[in-house]
Amino acid sequence: MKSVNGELLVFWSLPVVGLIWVLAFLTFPGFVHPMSPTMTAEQVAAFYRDPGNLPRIRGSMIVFNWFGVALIPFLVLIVMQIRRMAHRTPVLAFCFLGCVAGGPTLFCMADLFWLIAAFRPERAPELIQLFNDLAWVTFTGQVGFLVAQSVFLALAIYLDRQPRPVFRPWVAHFNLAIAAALAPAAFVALALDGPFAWNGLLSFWVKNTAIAVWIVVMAVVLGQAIYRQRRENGVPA
Amino acid sequence: MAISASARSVLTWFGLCAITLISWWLGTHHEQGSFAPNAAVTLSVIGIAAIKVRVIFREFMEVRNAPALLRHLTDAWLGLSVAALVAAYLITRPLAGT
Amino acid sequence: MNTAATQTLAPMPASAPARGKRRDDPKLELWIAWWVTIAFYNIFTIAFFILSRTQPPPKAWWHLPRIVQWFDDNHFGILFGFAMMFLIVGFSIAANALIAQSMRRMSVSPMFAYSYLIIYSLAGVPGMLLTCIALTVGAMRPDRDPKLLSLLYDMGFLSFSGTMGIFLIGSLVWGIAIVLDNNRVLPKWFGYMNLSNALTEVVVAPCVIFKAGPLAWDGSIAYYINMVIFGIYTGAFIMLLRNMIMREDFGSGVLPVLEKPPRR
Amino acid sequence: MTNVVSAGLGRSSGGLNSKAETELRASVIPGQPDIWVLVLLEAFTFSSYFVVYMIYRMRNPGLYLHSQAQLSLQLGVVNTIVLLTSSWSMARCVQSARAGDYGIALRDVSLTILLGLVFTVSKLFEWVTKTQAGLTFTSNEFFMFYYFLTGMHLLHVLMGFVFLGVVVYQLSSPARRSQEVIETGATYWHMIDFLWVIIFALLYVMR
Repeated sequence: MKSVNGELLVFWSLPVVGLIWVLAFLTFPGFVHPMSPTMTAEQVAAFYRDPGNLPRIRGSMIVFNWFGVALIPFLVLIVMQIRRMAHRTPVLAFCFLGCVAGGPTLFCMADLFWLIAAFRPERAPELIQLFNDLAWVTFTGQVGFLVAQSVFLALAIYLDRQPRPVFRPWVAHFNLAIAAALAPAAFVALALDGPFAWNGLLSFWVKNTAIAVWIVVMAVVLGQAIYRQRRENGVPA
Repeated sequence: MAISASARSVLTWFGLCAITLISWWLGTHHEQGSFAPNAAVTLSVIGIAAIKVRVIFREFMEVRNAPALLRHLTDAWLGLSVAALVAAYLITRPLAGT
Repeated sequence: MNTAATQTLAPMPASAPARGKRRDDPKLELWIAWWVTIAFYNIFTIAFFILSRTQPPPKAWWHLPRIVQWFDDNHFGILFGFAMMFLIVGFSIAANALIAQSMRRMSVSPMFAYSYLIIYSLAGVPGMLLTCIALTVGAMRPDRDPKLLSLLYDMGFLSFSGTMGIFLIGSLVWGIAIVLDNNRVLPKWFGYMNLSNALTEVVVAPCVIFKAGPLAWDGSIAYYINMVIFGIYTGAFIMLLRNMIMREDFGSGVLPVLEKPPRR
Repeated sequence: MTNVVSAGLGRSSGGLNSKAETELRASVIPGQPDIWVLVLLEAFTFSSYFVVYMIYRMRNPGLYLHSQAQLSLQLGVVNTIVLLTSSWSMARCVQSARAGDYGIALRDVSLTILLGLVFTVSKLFEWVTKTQAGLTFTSNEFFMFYYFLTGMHLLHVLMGFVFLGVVVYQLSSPARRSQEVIETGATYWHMIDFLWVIIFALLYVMR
């Protein structure tokens, strides 16, 4: 039997990491009132030149760079549970495992674009706007790996053919709903205002809320699955 | 069956080297200097290369004993390649206006 | 689903509860991965070849006005086509997972499967997403300074070859596993063909140097000849994986040869 | 496709040694038939490079002729003879292994490796002298093709050392000695030889 030592440590680090994510999110001045894509190059440059904004941009993005990757151990805990499901091959676990690095890596790229834009605010406004655009399109539009991993997880749960499945079927339905909620954000560049724009209802509020809800709900069901696994294996919980 | 496999490979090797020296001679000894356009040299050089390639296929790679499919595939590749090279040479040559 | 194909399989253990036949097909997870692969490549083709017109690629030697015009001509196609790629990029993993599964079925160390999966898991980022992001950012503001548009244009098309090492090493890993395998999961000739595919990634490298001619990113050698080999390779592995799933017996020995379907 | 290859070209195992069996070898392919898929695919790929070279060349023959004068035809001839000889010793290696003379076969394949190394070193030497003379990958179109074609070919030579290494590994222990693997390596090495013959003709000799 594979050892499960250390899984609880990783699992219980999640609330702490989650708190850090929320604080960093609120610190970045571009998130609290999401920046509009219709801002002119001069307005974007002024945002980065504002002495009140600059330390908050840098600080929040440094913290995100440090802790964004902390999502990966949490996702790998889910892979461990997929491996316990009643599948004939590891192919769905491989599908999910292949996706886990995608989201944090792309977020890391957006994070760097913001930091580059903030590095020399005296640069020509067009160049600052270019990096600001790159950052927002990467941050908002890159939902592909998150969508795919939710769908792969849902499929894995549906195909978990045993009397007492690892995750109950509603978790699969929930994952498909989250995938649907994330999907519109991919179309972020099609409009500079309205619900699809990067400060719009679908691309900003729905998408980011969906990610937060997914993490919270998955943490709860994952915790239940881990504790159940330990009870069944006779490991002191 | 007059010669052994070993003697046959020596003869093949010797023939290939000899014919290589002919292309060397073609590359250095002809009229109007060595580095002028010359269709006769080019076509002979491509022809010699084709012969060498076919000998390598048939002797060294033992295609002569292989099933018909492989014999035809190798010949088809060689024929197509030589035809395409010669065609590219002859068709585009007048455009160059040399 | 490929019902005609699945019916020709060797009989599976009939112990599974009868609750909807298709869901109990033990190969369903493999077929899902295969069909997701097919769907991904089709949408990829639509987005790159038809909507955004980034394949075959526009010229590397174009000057600023022509580049601006190109962004203008393809404004909606780029934005919509690449939005679709943003949405589905993660599904490209299905092919890699299935290929990793093929190596787990071989008589080689699991290291081959895991190396391949990790090498390819982020292949979509340098090889495709950077292209899509750069060209999307270019297309979303047509009034941007032409010099910056040209920068994004170069960034987009050079990034498209950014997977050189991933495909080079990845193909070698898979090819070596196939050649060493004793379970006959995939034919040896396909193992050797991986070498050809690996070499296409060497051929593409000069596109970071030449702005025109056969080795530029739109060149006859670096793009068109490479694309033919890549097309043959991709077509071959999709059909071979399908064949592999049909032969799968969930054992660990030699993978059985496919029985010919009975004629009726 | 599997079926086409194995039915059309097929033979499954090697290791035929006795004379009677040698007679039975009529109409078979040495080594794994599968290697021929690679050989033919690479052959077609290189042919398409050659045709592209020819078309570009004929747009500007003067430049190509002038650049060709900077190459050493003698070195090209020596390279060709070296590779032809390496192919010959590889063919002898297959014959010796087939006859069961594994010691001689090992000597033959070692000669092939040695000649392959000579070819590699002379190619690197040629590149270094050309680069030092200011003739680089980006100097002009001819030298672009020159470095590209010789570079792609040298890459195949380097991969050939892997195949030859496997042959040495097979020959060096009585426990292995798969005739099939030895012949497969030989087929790959001969491919290097015939590709070079065409590259030599097109880069060094044609006018």
